[in-house]
Amino acid sequence: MSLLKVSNLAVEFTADKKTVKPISDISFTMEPGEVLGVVGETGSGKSLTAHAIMGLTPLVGGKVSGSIEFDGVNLLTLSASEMQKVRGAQISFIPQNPMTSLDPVYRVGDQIVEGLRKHLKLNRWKAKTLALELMEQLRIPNPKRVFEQYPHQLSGGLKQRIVIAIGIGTNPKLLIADEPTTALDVTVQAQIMRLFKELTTEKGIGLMLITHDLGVIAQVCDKIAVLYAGNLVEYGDIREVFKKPKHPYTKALLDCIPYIGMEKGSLAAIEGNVPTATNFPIGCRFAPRCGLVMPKCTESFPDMVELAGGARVACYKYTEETVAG
Amino acid sequence: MWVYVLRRTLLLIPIFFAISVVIFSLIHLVPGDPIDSLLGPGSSKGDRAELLALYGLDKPLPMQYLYWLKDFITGDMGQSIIEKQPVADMIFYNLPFTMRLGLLSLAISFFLGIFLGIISAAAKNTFVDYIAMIIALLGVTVPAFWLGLILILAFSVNLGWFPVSGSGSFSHLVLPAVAVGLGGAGLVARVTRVSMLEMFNKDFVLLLYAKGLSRNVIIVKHVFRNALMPVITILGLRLGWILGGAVSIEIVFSRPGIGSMLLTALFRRDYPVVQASLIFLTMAVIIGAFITDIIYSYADPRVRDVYK
Amino acid sequence: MENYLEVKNLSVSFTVRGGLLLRTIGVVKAINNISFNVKQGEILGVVGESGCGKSTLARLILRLIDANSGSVSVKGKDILKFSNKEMKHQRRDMQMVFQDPYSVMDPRYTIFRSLSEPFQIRKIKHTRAEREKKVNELLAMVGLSPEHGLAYPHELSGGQKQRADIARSLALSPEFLILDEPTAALDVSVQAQVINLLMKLREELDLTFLFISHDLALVSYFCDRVIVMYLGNIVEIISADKVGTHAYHPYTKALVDNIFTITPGEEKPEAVLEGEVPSPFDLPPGCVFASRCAYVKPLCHETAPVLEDNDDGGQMACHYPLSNAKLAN
Amino acid sequence: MSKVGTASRHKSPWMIIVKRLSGNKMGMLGVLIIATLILIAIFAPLLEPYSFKAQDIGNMNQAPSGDHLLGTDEFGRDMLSRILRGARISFVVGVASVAISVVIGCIVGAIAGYYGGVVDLVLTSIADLTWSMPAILVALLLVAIIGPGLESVVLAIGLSYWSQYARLIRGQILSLKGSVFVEATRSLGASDFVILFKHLVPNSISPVIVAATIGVGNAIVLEATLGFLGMGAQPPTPSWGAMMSSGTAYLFISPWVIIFPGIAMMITVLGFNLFGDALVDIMDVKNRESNL
Repeated sequence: MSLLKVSNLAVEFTADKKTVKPISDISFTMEPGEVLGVVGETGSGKSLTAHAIMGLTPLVGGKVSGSIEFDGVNLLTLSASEMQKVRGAQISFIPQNPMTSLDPVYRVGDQIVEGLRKHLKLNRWKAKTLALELMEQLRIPNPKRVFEQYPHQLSGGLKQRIVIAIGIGTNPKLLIADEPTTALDVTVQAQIMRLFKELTTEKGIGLMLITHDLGVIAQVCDKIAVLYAGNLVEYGDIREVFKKPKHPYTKALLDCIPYIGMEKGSLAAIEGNVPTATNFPIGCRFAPRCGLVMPKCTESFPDMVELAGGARVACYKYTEETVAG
Repeated sequence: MWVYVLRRTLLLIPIFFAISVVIFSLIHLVPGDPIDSLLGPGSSKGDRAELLALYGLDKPLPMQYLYWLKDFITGDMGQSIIEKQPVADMIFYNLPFTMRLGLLSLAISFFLGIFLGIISAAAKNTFVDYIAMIIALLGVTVPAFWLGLILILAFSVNLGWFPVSGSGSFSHLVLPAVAVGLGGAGLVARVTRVSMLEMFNKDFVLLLYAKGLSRNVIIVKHVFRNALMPVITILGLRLGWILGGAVSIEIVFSRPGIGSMLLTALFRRDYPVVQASLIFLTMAVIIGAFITDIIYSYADPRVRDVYK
Repeated sequence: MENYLEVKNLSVSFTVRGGLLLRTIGVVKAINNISFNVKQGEILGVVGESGCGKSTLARLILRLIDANSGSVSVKGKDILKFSNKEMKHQRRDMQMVFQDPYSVMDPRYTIFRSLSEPFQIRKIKHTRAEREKKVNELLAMVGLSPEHGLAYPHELSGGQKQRADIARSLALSPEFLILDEPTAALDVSVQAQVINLLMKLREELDLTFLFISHDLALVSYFCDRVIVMYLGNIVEIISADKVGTHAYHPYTKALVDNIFTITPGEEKPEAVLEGEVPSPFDLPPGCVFASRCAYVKPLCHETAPVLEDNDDGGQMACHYPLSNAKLAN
Repeated sequence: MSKVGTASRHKSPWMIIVKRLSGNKMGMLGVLIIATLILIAIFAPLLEPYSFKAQDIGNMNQAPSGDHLLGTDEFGRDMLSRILRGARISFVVGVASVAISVVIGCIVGAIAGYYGGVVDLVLTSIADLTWSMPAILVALLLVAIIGPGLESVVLAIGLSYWSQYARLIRGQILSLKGSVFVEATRSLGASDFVILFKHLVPNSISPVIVAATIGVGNAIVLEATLGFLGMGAQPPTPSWGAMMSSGTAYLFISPWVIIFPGIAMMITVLGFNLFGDALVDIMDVKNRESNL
């Protein structure tokens, strides 16, 4: 059984009698212990996808449709209190900005303990011992001291480790991390990513890593899902996708990234701007910026097709090939 | 922390001097003097000079201030020109009444305000929210004296639950304190609501939900606890505004107190009384603000660190 | 090649005050005795992590902040000694493109009005038609249409705003631009657009650039030479094409090794830096990087290395620079 | 490049405010109340069923009836006429005193915020001290100094409330001073004057507008309180506060003399508060102190 099976996930918001659908038709699966990278630019809906799986979208008034099967249970059918038992226990979440994700008025140790007590039903002492163990595992120097400190007294890297401790302390089956290292410096980013990889492999936790940084994905993930303007455009094995990207967007995106030793003048750009949810174009949403656009791309949205080798892509270029072949 | 408290306490001394200088000079700007009202018609220039010398009003202003200050510090606040009794006695007779009224009003402001603020923030954009906010808005828009009069009409005249005026027992204190406290409650409720709603949008609240905590725990243990900081700040800053209503309320309920004493003295141009009661009221407000500031810097770990 | 800009022994420190009586809590040496040159027509990169002083450096050169000591010479003249009037004149030639396109324009002004402002400040008299022509030329130069001029900042995307900011910086036909992380807030696809635009503009307008960024890969692609900064000090100045292979300073090498490349599964040399950037207050004597350096030796904790020439035409500040042989492993 | 649309579709910040206001029910209710008040203030003489000062000894302390919709006072004067006429005084006192506060506050706040250092420390200390003092005490003392009368009430209220605006403007300017667009303008060689008055002040004004709107309501309440304490406009001027003051003596005989002016004032102040609160959302004002 898959760990997570997301089918036709869509979220819509209604404001002033206008409805916008920032994400729609998102389907993918994750196996236990797998590391899936979800990549996309601003407005691609990658964070919203994570929030929807965590059941956090209703907080901001979003209506979720489709199905999110976790461990065989459709999370969308759970009641609010049932969902509370899943959140933080079986699925944990690392939010975008570690600098501001801890409650400023409580000691960081108590914030780890809070989740442990709630889900593992531990007493204060056992929870504290476990929290200190976790901090040790996360290579937090002098855990006893840090336990007593407040968030503003810690550096960004340390805060992020505390947030990770909160996330993995309850031994979840799935960890969703939303841009976990974007706010950190490169050298600290490398430390944190290495920790991430070690811990999830060690404990067999499935990791969904959401980022705009293709470099991070290339180094850490097994599978990749590429989002553009609220749609999943390509999904596949990490090496396959990076070696031979199928979707014109994925290909163009990879060409936009400078690397050390790149030849001058060879940096390609994708002209135009990422559309926002209020003005998504009709048909394939990448069509206005695509170099290979065909007439029907601007008429209707291409279905996701599965190619040989398990890669999936939503592009008319491939529907024709598969039909022909 | 204690060093900080001590430093802040010492800072009250220059504030006291600044305030006393300002009040002293302002009062001497008031035209007309009480001597005229003491002197009957047909009195001579000599009588006047004698009286002026008696109250020390013939000396240059800075000298008068220094004399006054010396006396004030030793507990002698001078003689009331009209009442002919020591100002200190008048102050210490009236002060407890104002203190009781002030403290009970503040308690009402704080607890009622916080209660209204929390329920309206928790039930944002529902019927409960609207009702709570209308109560809060009325508290801020209605002047205390009018509310006092309406409360008398409703609860004393029609229902006969509370006495109309006077100051003897606790039941005398209820209506005045409600009249003053409702304004403060409105203020506190509005600040609590806004600051809680602001907290709901903070990143850390998202993580709390993601941890699987229940909404009630998040609201009370985290969102409210954080929202309390700005509430305390505003409360300290607006203490004077909340207690300002007490002056007119003492008149409405014919209660003794510094406010009504000040007002009577102001009409009769009784300088020493006006001066002393203004200084007492202002210092009370400043000390109150000082206490809230200490509470604030203790309650917020971030501020606590700055003053370590 | 001639030097356009020469920075010599530039230093600035900030006093952090706090408490009631504004007592001094500590002193941060934000820029510590820095010297370098920018050659006419070159793109010089400045790279470093947050808090290394790269943005402060930009503001010092433009005199948005006053330096404590040192000199900044433009074409041989020390602009730090300029009077306000001379400096106002000098600013025509030196402009800056800012990091955050979201707040670089006054939100109450249309783009057109923001782009007219440089002319107004210079008291350049234009007729309405001339002004319009001038602004539209600027817009066209950065790939925007006259239509965008009528918009308010909140109506444009991040990339469009950044183009508008570039147009603003070009209004007075400067010779030299400081680019302070101009793409840090943008998506990669838009970043590439802006980088390509800047390359085109440099060709067309014969500009000299000082490019500040935290992204070593981007800097090494875009620039001719790169200055690597750490905690207010220059640790290395290196030719951009040698960054990946011939770094002398261990910090430069660590930065290179810590970049996540887009080649999956590529084995990295084990060079993850442990520890974090130390607090900038009261730095220890010796090398600023010593506390995190994998090659640290006792001398490093005692005396601070000075910036010296190396065999590859660059400069480094290290007692034990990495040999090329070592890097090859 | 994507299309940005035609010229007519570009909305200046002001146009956005007007559009958003029209969609805000509570805000529109506030606007309606304020507009009605202004109309009443202008046309009071035409609307009054009786002359506001005509005494009618035969009809003293009459309860509300068909003849006198809101009853009569202790001199038999028609309450409705007096309340309508009182709107004029309240409105003028409110607006004029807020104008004084705003001018003083903005000058002090802008100087403190822009120049900083010792100037800032001194000005802020004075403003904080004034702000923490009960406005009613300050106003009472000032009226005692200047002497009674409507003008001195306006001046006294204006001088009691300036510190709030000074604090607001100072805070805004401090936070904007370091913003990127100010730095960008400075790097073009703009003078302090241009930066302060073309960029900083116009961008700081939103919270001041909110505070001033609500401030008019506060000033009306303060005027009434002064009037009630006998330190406001002097009889026979039909100020709402003075009306209630003279009504207290007859509280148990003719409560309507107290109730109706109070309700009129409550609705007025509510109008300014609703409008001000709506402006907080509409103008996206972040400063918490602006609508207190």
